[in-house]
Amino acid sequence: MPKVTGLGEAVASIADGAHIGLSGFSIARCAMAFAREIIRQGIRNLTVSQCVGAMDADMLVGAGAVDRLIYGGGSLDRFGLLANVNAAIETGTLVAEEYSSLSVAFRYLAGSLGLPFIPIRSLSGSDLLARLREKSGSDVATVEDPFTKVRWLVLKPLVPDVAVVQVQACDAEGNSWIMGPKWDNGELVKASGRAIVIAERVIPADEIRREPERSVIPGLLVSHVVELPFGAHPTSVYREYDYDSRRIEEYVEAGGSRDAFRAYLDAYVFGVKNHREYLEKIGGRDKLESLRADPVLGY
Amino acid sequence: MPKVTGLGEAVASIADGAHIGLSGFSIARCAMAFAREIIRQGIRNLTVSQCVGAMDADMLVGAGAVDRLIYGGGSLDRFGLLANVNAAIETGTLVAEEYSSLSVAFRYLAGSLGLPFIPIRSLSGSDLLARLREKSGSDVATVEDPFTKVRWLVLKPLVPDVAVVQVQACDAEGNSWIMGPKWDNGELVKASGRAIVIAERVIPADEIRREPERSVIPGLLVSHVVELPFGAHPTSVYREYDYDSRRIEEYVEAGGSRDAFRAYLDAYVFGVKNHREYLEKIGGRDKLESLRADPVLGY
Amino acid sequence: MEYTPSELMAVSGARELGDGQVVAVGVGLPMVASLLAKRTHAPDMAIVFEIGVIDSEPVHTGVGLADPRVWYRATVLSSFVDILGTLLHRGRVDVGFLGGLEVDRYGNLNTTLIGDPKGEFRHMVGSGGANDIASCAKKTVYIMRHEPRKLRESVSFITSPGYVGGGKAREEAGLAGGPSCVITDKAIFGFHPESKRMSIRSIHPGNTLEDVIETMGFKPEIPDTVPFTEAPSPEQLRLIREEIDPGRIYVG
Amino acid sequence: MEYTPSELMAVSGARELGDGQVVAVGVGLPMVASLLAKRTHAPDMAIVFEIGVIDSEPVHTGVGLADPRVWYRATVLSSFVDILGTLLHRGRVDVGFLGGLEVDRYGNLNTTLIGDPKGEFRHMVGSGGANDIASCAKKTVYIMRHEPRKLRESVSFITSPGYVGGGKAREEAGLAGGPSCVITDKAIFGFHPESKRMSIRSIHPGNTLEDVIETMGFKPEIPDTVPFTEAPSPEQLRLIREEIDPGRIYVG
Repeated sequence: MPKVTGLGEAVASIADGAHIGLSGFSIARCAMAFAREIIRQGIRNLTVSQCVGAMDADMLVGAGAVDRLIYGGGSLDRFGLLANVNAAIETGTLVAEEYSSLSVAFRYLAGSLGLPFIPIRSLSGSDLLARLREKSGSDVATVEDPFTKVRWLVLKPLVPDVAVVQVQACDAEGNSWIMGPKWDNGELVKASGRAIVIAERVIPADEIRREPERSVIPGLLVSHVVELPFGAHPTSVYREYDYDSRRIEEYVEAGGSRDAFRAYLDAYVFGVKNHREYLEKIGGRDKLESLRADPVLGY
Repeated sequence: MPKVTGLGEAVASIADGAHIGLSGFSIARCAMAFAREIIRQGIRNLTVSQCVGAMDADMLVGAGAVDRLIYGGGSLDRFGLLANVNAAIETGTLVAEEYSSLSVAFRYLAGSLGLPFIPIRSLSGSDLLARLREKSGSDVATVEDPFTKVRWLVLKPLVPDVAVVQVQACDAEGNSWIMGPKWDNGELVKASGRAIVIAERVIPADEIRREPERSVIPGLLVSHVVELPFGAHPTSVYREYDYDSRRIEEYVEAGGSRDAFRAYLDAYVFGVKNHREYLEKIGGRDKLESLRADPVLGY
Repeated sequence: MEYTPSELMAVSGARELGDGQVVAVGVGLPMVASLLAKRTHAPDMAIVFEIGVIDSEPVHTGVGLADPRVWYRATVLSSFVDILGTLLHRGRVDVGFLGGLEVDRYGNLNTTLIGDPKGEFRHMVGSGGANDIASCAKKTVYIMRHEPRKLRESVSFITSPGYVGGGKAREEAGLAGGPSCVITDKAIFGFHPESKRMSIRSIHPGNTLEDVIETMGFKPEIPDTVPFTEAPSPEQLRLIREEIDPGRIYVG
Repeated sequence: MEYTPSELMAVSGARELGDGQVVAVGVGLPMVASLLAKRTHAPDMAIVFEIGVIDSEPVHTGVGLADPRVWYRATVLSSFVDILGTLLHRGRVDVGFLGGLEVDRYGNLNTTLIGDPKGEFRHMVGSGGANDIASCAKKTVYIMRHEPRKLRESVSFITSPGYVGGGKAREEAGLAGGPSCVITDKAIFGFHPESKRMSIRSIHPGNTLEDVIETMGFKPEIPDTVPFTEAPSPEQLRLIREEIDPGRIYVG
C-alpha cells in the first residue's frame, strides 16, 4: 500500500482520543499544518505529549482538541508563553502532567527500547514530582537499586499511538532525515505505535540509500508520508525556512483571549480549506520566498 | 593542551589494569595499530569490553595483555573463530564474562546515561545467565517492575576507563564522524571515562561545524586524537579501505598454536618499531592502494 | 527442476516470512531466504542486521555482518541499540532467523561450548545477537544441517533459549515467542503445542522418515501423517542462482 | 570604564566558569556569560544546550533555544537524550547556568506558578531542562533580576530544586550538587555551608548593603565583611559589546 498520501488522509487515520506525540520544540519544526487539519476535521479528546511544549500543541489545546497534555513545560521563546495551554491549565479544562525535558525524553526512550521503567535523578525534591504523584501516581514510582541499595525514582515508558514528525526530507517509505538538533524526535518515533511523517520534500530512495547514516526515522515505523512544503509555517524548519515573526506575533496576540483565539482559528484554520489556501492567505509565494533559509546559515 | 598526539603517547596514557572498551566488530574498524602498540609497550592486566568480540580484542588476549574480557561472543566472520580468546577461556587464563550483543550494549547505554541499572529481556532461561550469576553475581540482579509487578532481570552499567575508537575522520578536538553502522561505539564512548580517537584523517574543525549532525563523538569526551591512516589494518574501515583477506588468514593460521602466534607477534608487532614499519612490512603503498575502498561501494 | 538441499532450505525459510514483517537475520542461508522472500511474496518485509543495518541491497557476497558488502545500499545504518533495542527489544521483530551449531529437542540453541571427539569442550562463537533474537522476537526460525551431532537430545550449553525444559518453562523464564520451526536439509520440524518437543512437520522430497530420524541425535515427535516439503519453484531457483547468491557461497 | 548592571552580571557569571568545564545554559545572560568566559579565560570550556547543541558560534542573536541562529556552527547537533542524558545525567556537566522567575532563600527556583496581583496563580513556562540541570549538574549558578517579587522567602512552586528546605534536605532528596551562587543586578549571593540559606557574597559597586536587602523579599545571611564585586575589565566589556551581544538584546 503506498504510504504517500495527502494531509487529509493522514490526519483522518487518527482516532478521537488517540495519544499523539508532536515533533515541535517551541517555534521550531512544529506540525502546524497537521494541527490545523486536526482542528478542521474535528478530531477531539486527544492526549498530546512533547518533551517541551510548542506551538503545535498550544494550537491544538486552544482549539479544544486536547484532553490531556504530557510535557516538560514550554514557551514560544521570546515571542511569549503557551497562552492556550496555560489558560486551559488555569481553568482546569486540560489535564496537564508536567515533567522536565529529560524526564519526558527518558519516558520516550524507555518506550522506544521496550524497557518496563527507567530510573532518573531529575524531579526529586520538586513540586513537579509532588503534583505528578497526586495526578497520575501510576506513572512514577520508586525502585531500590539492587547493586547499591539506593532508592531511585523510576518513570513509566511513554508510548504514543502516533508520532507526528515534521522533517526536511524523506523517501516514499518514510525513511527520513532530520537536520539540526532532533530534541526528542528520535525517541518519540521509536516509542510510538507508528509515525506520520510530514516532509518538506519527498526524495528518491536512492538518495536515502547513498547516506543511510543520516536516516533518523526508519521507514518501517511510518504509516503515512505527506509531502507538504512549508508545513511548519509559521515556525521554522532548519535549512529550509525561517520562522515568520509577524505571524507568530499575531498568534501570540490572539492567545490573550478566547474570542481573539477563536477569530484566529476562523481566519487561519476554518477560513481556509487546506494548506494551499493557508499559504496563500499568509502571503503566498512572495512571503514564503522571503522566509527561505540561507544555505550557509541554515535560517 | 593539544589533543593531537602520536600513537605511542596515546597508548602510554593507559595504565596497567585499566578497563578499555574497543571499537572493533569482528573484522571491521578494529583498533589494530592501537592493540599492537599496547603489546609493544607491555601494558598488561587489562579488562577489555566489546559488544561482539573482534580481532583487536583477540590479539590483545593472545599477547597476554588481558585479564578479563566482557563481551557478547564473537568471531572473525568466515575467516575463523577468536582463537586466542577461545584458547584462553579453555585454559582458564582469561576471565571471560559472556553476554549477548544487546546486553553489553544495554550495559554501555546505562553507563552512558548514568542509569543505576537497566532492565532487559535477553539472557533469561540461558546458560549465559547461569554462568554470569556464578562468575560475577554482582553485575546481574532482578528488580520487580513497580508498575506491573513483573520481575525483570537488570544489568549493571558498564563504564570503561577508556574507549578506544577507530573512526574515519575527526577534528583536532576529537569531534568525530563514524561512517557505516556504529554498532556499540556511540554508547561505548559516552559510557567511558574518556576516549582515544584513532582517525584515518584529521579534518578542519570548519568541516565538522558544517555538518554537526554527523558528529557521533563529541570532542569534549576525547583525551587523545591520533591521525593514523590504515590504523585498522588488516581489518576494514568503511569507505576508506577493505579488509586484507590474506593478512587475516595469516593471523587465523597463527591462532592455532601458542608458538605460531608468538611468531606472528614477533613478525608484526615486536619486529616493527611502529605503525609505519608495520605498513611497510605488510606490503607498503602498493598493497594499501589495492585495499582502497571504491567510493560508490564503500569497500 | 533439479535443486540442492540448501536451495530447498532457503526456499522453505522464505515461506516462513510474511509481507510487512520485520525480520532479524544473520548472513548465510537466513539472509538468502529473506532476500528471496522479499523478491517474491514479501516486498514490504524489512530485513535488519543487529549491528545497525536495515534493508541493504548487497551486490557482492560478504564474509559476515562485519563485511561492508552486506551493508550496501541500506536505508538505515545505525547501531545495536537501534536494531536490537528499538526494534527487537521493543517487540517489533516478527521473525528472528537463526543458524546454530547445535539445537536440542526443545529448540534450545548452543553456539558456545561444543564437545570435541576427545570429550573436551571447545569454546565457539557465543551469542552475538542470537540470544537477544531468540529471547525477544515474536517467533524464531532455525536453519541448520541435519546431523546427529547438530540435532541433539540435549545441548551442553543453552546460548539462546528455545522452550528451555519444555512445557511452560519458556514462559516461566519470562519469555514470549519461541522457535516456530527448524529447517534442515532433510526435513522441517515444528514444536508440539503443549510439550514443546520437536515434531516432524514435513520431509524433503527424496528422503524417508527412517532416514530423517536415524540421522538425528534424538527421536522427534511424529504425527500421523507426514507430508513432503513443497519443492522450490523455477522462479525461486532462478532468483537464488542468478541474483541472490550467484557465487554459490551460501547455497552450495 | 562605565558599564551596565547587566554587563556586570554577565562578567560575574563568566567568572564562575572554569576552563575545561562543561556548562549547560539557556539563552539570555547565561549564554552571554558563557561565551565571554570561553573567549577569555576558558577557551576549552564546552557550552551545551539541552535540545542537542554543543559549542555553537552564533553570529546572530536568537529568540531562544529553538532559534537556528543559536545553533550556528555547532560541533554537534544531537538530542535531549544526548545532552541531558549522556552529558548531564551521566554527571559530566560541571555548571548549570539558569535564569528564573522566582528563587527562594534556599535556592529553589520557580518557573511554573507565579502569583499575580489579584492573588491568583498564573501558569508560566514550567521546567524545560531547568529541573534536570538543577538536579544533575555538579553545581548551578543562577542569574536573575534583583526584585522583592523575584527573591522570595519561599516560592509557591519548586520547579527546580535548590537546597529544598535547607540543611541536608537536598541530600535527603537524593541529589548532589546544588546552587553555588545567585547573581543579581545588585549583588552576588552564596549559600551558607550548613544552613544552605542564601548569604551575601559581594555587592556590586554603587549599591549599599541596605539597598540590597531592602529590595529583596527576605533577609539574607550577612557575613562580617561584604566586599564589592570586581568590576568588568575593558576587554570583557569590549567582547560583550562588539562580539557577543552587539545588538544588546540580552545585555541591556
